Amino acid sequence: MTLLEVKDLRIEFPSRRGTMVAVDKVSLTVNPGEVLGVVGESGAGKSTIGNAVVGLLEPPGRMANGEVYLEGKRIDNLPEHEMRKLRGRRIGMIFQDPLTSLDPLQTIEKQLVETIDLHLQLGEAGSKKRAIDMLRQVGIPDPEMRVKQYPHQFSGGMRQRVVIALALCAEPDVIIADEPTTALDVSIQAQILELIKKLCVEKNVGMLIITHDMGVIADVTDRVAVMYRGNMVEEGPTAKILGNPDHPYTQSLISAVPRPDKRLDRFPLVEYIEEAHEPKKELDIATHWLGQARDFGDAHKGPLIKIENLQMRFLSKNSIFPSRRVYLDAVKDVSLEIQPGEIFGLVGESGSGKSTIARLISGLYHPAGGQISFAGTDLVGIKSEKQMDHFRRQMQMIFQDPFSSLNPRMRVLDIVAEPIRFHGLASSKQEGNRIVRDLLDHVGLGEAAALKYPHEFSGGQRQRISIARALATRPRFLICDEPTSALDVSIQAQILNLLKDLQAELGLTMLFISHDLPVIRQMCDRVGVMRHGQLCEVGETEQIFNDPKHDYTKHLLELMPKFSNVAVA
Amino acid sequence: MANQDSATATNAIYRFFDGDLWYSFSRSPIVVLSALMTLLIILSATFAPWIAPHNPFDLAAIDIMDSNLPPAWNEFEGDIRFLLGTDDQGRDILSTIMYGARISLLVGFASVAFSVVLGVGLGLVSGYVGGRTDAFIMRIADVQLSFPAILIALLIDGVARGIFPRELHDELAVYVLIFAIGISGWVQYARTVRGAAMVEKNKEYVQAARVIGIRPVTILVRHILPNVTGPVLVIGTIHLALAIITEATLSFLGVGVPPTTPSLGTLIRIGNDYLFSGEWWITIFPGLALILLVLSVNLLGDWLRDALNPKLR
Amino acid sequence: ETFKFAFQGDVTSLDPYSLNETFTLGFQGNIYEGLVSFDENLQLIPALAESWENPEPNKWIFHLRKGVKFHDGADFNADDVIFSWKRALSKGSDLRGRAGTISEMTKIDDYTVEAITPTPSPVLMLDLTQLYMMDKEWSEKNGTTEATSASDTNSNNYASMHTNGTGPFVLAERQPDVKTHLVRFDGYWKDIKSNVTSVEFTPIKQAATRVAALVSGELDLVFPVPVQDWRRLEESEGVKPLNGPEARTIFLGMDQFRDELRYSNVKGKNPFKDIRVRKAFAHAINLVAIQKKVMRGASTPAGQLIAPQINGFNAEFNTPYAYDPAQSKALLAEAGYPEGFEVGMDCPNDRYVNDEKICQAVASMLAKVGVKINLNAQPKSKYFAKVLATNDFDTSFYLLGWTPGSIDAHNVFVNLLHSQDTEAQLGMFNLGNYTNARIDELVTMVGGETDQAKRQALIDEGFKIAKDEVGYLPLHQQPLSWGVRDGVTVAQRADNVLDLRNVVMP
Amino acid sequence: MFSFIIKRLLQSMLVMLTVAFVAFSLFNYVGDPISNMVGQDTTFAERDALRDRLGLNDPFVVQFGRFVSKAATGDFGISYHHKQSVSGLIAERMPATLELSLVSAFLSLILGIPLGVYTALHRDSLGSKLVMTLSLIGVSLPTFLIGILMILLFGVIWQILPTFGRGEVVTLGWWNTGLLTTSGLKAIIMPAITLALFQMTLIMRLVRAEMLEVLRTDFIKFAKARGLPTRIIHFRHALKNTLVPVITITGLQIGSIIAFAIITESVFQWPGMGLLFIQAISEVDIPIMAAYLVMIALFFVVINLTVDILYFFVDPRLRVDRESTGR
Ligand SMILES: Nc1ncnc2c1ncn2[C@@H]1O[C@H](COP(=O)(O)OP(=O)(O)OP(=O)(O)O)[C@@H](O)[C@H]1O
Ligand SMILES: Nc1ncnc2c1ncn2[C@@H]1O[C@H](COP(=O)(O)OP(=O)(O)OP(=O)(O)O)[C@@H](O)[C@H]1O
Ligand SMILES: [Mg+2]
Ligand SMILES: [Mg+2]
Repeated sequence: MTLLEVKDLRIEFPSRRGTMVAVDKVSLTVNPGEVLGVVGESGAGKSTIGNAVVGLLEPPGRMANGEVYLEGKRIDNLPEHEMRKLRGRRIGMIFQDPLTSLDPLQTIEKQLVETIDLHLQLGEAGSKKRAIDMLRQVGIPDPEMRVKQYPHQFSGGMRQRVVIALALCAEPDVIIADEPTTALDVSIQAQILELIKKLCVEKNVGMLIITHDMGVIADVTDRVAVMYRGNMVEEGPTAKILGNPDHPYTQSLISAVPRPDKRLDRFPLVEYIEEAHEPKKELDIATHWLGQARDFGDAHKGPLIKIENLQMRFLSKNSIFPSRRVYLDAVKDVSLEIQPGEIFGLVGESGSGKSTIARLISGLYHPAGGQISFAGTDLVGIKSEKQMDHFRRQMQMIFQDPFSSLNPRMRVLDIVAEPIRFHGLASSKQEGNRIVRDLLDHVGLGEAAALKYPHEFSGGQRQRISIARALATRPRFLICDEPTSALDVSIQAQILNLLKDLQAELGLTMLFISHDLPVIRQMCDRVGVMRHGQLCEVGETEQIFNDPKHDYTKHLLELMPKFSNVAVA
Repeated sequence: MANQDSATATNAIYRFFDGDLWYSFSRSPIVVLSALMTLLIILSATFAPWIAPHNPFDLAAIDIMDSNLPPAWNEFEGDIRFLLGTDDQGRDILSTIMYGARISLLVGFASVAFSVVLGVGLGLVSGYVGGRTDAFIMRIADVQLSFPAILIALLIDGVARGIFPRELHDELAVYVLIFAIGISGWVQYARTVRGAAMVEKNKEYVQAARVIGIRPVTILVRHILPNVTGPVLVIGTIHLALAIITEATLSFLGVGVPPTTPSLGTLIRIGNDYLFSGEWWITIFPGLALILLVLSVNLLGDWLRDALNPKLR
Repeated sequence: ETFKFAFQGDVTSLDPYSLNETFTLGFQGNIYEGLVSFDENLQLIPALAESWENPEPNKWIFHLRKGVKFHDGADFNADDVIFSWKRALSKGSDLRGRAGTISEMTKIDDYTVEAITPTPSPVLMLDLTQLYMMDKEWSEKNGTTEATSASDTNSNNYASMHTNGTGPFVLAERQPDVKTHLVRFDGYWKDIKSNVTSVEFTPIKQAATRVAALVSGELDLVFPVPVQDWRRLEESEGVKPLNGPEARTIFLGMDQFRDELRYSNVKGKNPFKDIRVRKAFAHAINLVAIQKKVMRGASTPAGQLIAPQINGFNAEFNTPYAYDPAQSKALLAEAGYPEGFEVGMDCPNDRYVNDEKICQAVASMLAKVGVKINLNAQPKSKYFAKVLATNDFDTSFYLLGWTPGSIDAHNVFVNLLHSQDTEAQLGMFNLGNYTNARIDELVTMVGGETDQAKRQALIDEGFKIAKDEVGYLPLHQQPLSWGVRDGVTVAQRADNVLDLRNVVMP
Repeated sequence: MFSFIIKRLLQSMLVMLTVAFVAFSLFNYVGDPISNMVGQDTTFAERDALRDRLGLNDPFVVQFGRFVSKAATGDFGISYHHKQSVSGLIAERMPATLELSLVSAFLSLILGIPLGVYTALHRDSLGSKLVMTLSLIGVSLPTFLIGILMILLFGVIWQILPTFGRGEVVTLGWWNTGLLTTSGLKAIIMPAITLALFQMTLIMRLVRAEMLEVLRTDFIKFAKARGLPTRIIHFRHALKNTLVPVITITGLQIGSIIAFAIITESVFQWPGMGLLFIQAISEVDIPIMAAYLVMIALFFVVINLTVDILYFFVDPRLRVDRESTGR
């Protein structure tokens, strides 16, 4: 008997300007012990399907058609209190946005214990034990200490693991995992995938996994469904879909996967374009707005960014007496240089301090020690906002979490236009708005996106809004914290190519943080590998990939999911 | 040029009526009703001199012999000239409500606006900047809190009387009231907004704005402010009633409008003296007017709060 | 029998010399007693002095009652009288004015004292009614030989919270502003008709609450009751209003000394200096309308500054000025104000019965003859701060009420009719400084004349002048307004004093 | 945390000094105490002598200095009106007011919070619309009117509750309480409800507004996905996330009811500090007003300190970790 079955699903988001059909005519089945992968275009409706199955569609979304069955029993029309009994216990759900899925005011322990105790009735002590155990299973170091902390004290990847632990802790029969490993480094990712596989085999759990990572698909799934614009275009055994896809969209998708084994000039683009859609116009940077007025008023020679002995620590246990306070050293003694026009890659363990370095450079955190200089000027010493402004304009950041970095009360138009207006980069309001629409178009959102609010977008779409906003200042230096983790490979290719073009034509400098090693290989000139707050290895990209020195680097490269193997096979 | 201006103007009007706010407004009958009610009260107050049946503020026109008449439908003493009856000085209740609402609305709205602007401003700065600035502003708030509106009004009135020439006192009375009520209310907003701003400033969208280089002031106004409007609207709309009533109390203490030009609140206060003696209409009708006003403003506030939040639409 | 009553405020202090105020002294009168006192009709009766004589105009001899005991059991004697008189003259005392009528006091024997007055004093006995006798030994023992005062910084004065009088009631418990509990004194020297054994007094500030407490049966007597609530009390089961004229006259005064009014649009001259304007005002005010509508028929329209209960009253002058707006307009036109003028008016709003409402009614009446009043109604503390000498009599037109504390017209002459004289402290409540040289002369004459007939003639002459010149605009005597439970008999004295000796419970 | 509190306490000294200072400058405007302290017959010379003895003719600085130096030793002088020590008077009145305000604060919280949650959860139900509307009627009528109407109804017409005062009071050490006697409990009902009405409406509306926002957040959705019972979701997760503004306002409101329950206290003749204070204003009793305001300042300082500390307990993101804050 099938474990989970979705029949002829149609989901609509009605609004006064018309009804948007997010999902149409989708049918899926998941059998016990089986992993079904869902891939597809960003915004195709993958998350929406997951939400619909557990009955938690965001209003005003509604199921216009279709049925959902769990072990043959129809569940989509169950009343709320019946449905509630299924959630968590029978169907475990991991939402796409781990950073906002945790209650900010409760410790991790509380949230785990209440779930475990509710479903498994283990009692206070038993639940606590299991909570710690779960955290260890998802690879959180030092879980006894960490369990007492609050979500904001965790790094992006760690929060994602907590969410996974929460979804798995009550031993559900079906797990729906929406991009569960986007923020994880390959070694943790491998560990999680291992855990999932084990659950499927040992406990006969069925799993629906939504991901953009073809490596993950190749690694864990039995069958794959491919989605495009709300429809399911193809479904079949993993080997068949990856090796010999029928649908042209799938074919182009597969061919766009970045290669881990060799560096190419540009990312291969997806050729499949629906007939109704106009062909993407190529962007000529030299004449485009993005390419104009790039005069930053200094003729600095030498490294653009120079970091020396950078240190950052967080208070993890407060006390009246300074001597009894416990600190967590997030960044320990890091030094690095980034040359103008260079793309510097930063990879490493989740929670190793990558985002913290990004925030330190952008001035969001004040370092506990060390120096950061930008074009020869020491940023740490700058006290006045005015002086800082000068550098801020030249420096931009794409945040790791696309969900919380957009002001929920502003329209996309205003979000993206803000830097343009603020820095006076457009001569008139009209022109500003035109530029915004153009930018939105280039990140693949279409001009219509301008009038919507962030919550109306899918994860990948929000990430693209963030990218458009970062580009809107025409920065000289761009910090990208997992810029494409939520994007499907075709959009990813399009955006990364745009960034590469900007680098090539205008000498855009970048700090590129990612867990996706193939992307790092394609994008970066040099790479730094981080672990436990320290930089353990720095070198030319090709040298790192071909001849890693440090053990940890070797370990990472080994664990890199090998999609190409399958594809080639 | 002018042409273009009018074009953008019509454009703006078009955009407003096409906008989400108008859409959600026009779809809720209750909200439309309360908007109409508020409008009706504001209009009848504004145009009172033209539409009220009597002029109760003209001392020569009122006659003490007409005092305490019950509403017109009372078969024994009702007088058709005075639809809702008269008060203890012979003023027509209906007209006094309309005239009195002018003062009450002015004082109510202006003083709430004043404390909202001051409180929200200081609260935002305090919560966002933190440290010494926060400590300083909040300690001023502590000082402020220790003085009830009554004392502040007495102080301000006294100072105003000291500074301004005698002739201006009567004209200034209303402004003194607005200032006094406004200044004694700001702390509530300041402290609430500060709390919210402290939470909000750590969110990533604010950090994103900081990275863009947006000035703190702009961040406060454009990013944090819209996200803390919820509690402000709640307190603000409720404070409207409070301000109108406080005005009545203060007028009694001799600061504010003279008794010959009673406001809505003052009329209720006057009528309060006559509750035992059976002249209920002096209190009940202005009371109802006040309830209606407060009710509709609060319903509007509720709606606006939800409408301003894109997620709740 | 327990008798429960409420008044709008509390006894300020239990120290009998700390405040010369009607209610405070009236309440203390149930615990303490003077040498003489008033009966229920305000007639002078002997109290701690059995009898007295006046051998010379300046000399009085008092024969004290024997066998009178203080509440602590001590005997009352001549030493206590002299001690009390001295204490009333001490620094913190507010009764120095009354005690000061006597310049010297000597003990003749244990039960006889002699008092010397600086001038012949027709009002001495009246002043003595509320100069209560304290026990010398008790006061010395408790260190309260001087009157309680707020400027006394060392600590609480014992006498403000404890009592030891000779009166029919003994203090049992006191919580200022909350409750004061009295019980009957067994050793009281006189038979009184009251059957009350225990008294609970509560101050209740809000009129509505006070009335509600009476109607709900929680209290036996409350005062004052708002005049408009009389009907309610009449209609309610088991309670009734009790009313009568008070000895207080409410009147309007006008600034007649400044060359230009402070609050007016008339510049360069003072319209109130013109008798035609004052007359016009007098004829514009409809006293009957105020009586009927504002006071609900409870007041008595007045034509002069003293009430019938006051020594020196002459009904002849008590006819109000006629209400005649036409004449009023004519007079204004004649005086050069055909269009009227504007003037600011000061009015208390928590001092007299319906004070603010009266002012509003007056303003509206004056508006009908063209005079625009800018009304400034304030609580008494601000009002008095503004209009009294401390602030340079800062008013142009005002409402004031006056009860002569001694129940004698002389008091009115001194305070209201004499022209302002800061040196001699005369006319200090003549806020508008109405001045007439003859009246100034009369004031001294009335003060020294002991022949009642001659004295009355002098008083009459003074009031006639004031009336003819329209020095003041008297409005009415305000009513006494009490509410009692059915079956409770009390005597409502015209000075608004509740004497518990006269209370009989059913 | 400790040093934070110490710092705040030091700051509060300044606050109280400022309050005293402002209070002193204010007294010139509230009226003249003398005319309330003497009978009408008192001559002007005597009035002036009294003013002199009270030090009211001294320059402002001298008066202020005298007040501060005495206050530092706990001596707030003698009330002009009551002729008793001010500190004693205030201490005597404190229990009545504290009991009244705590009972009404309790009432408003116990009603306001669940009603706020209810109206947020059932946004469009008839019941919640009714609650929302009725509660507004409570705030749009002046307190004095509500008080009188209640007295009329429960005291005069039905005669089930006392119309004034505190009823029977039991003394426990230096505290006197009305909460232990039947008459005391009956007496507190009406004033407490009158006072609580406004607070309740405010709290209810605040909770509702914040709840509506929180209920749409992702972590609530995730909590639902974990199958948590509605009660836990609403009260443990959602409600707690609404608390920051609610705590703020509740703190301020409790402060102001303690301090200025003036109107309720005078309508019900509740022998508390509000009554004392309003009387002090009308009698221009400067020593009481000065001491009182300084004490109120202390109250607010303490309340606001508590609120700020509560913030830290409620929201871990607000905890002081200076090390990690940005510029
Ligand atoms: N609350 C909403 N209101 C309106 N439209 C919405 C809402 N939520 C999602 N959508 C739309 O529904 C479509 C499908 O969204 P969904 O989140 O399912 O995409 P997805 O396949 O998960 O994409 P991604 O890989 O980027 O996460 C998107 O085009 C999005 O714009
Ligand atoms: N505000 C904070 N308070 C306390 N600890 C924090 C805070 N922010 C981050 N940390 C800790 O600092 C360490 C580094 O976090 P950081 O976010 O830089 O990791 P990361 O390398 O970006 O990881 P990921 O790839 O998972 O996003 C983590 O252990 C995290 O728990
Ligand atoms: Mg998605
Ligand atoms: Mg990170």
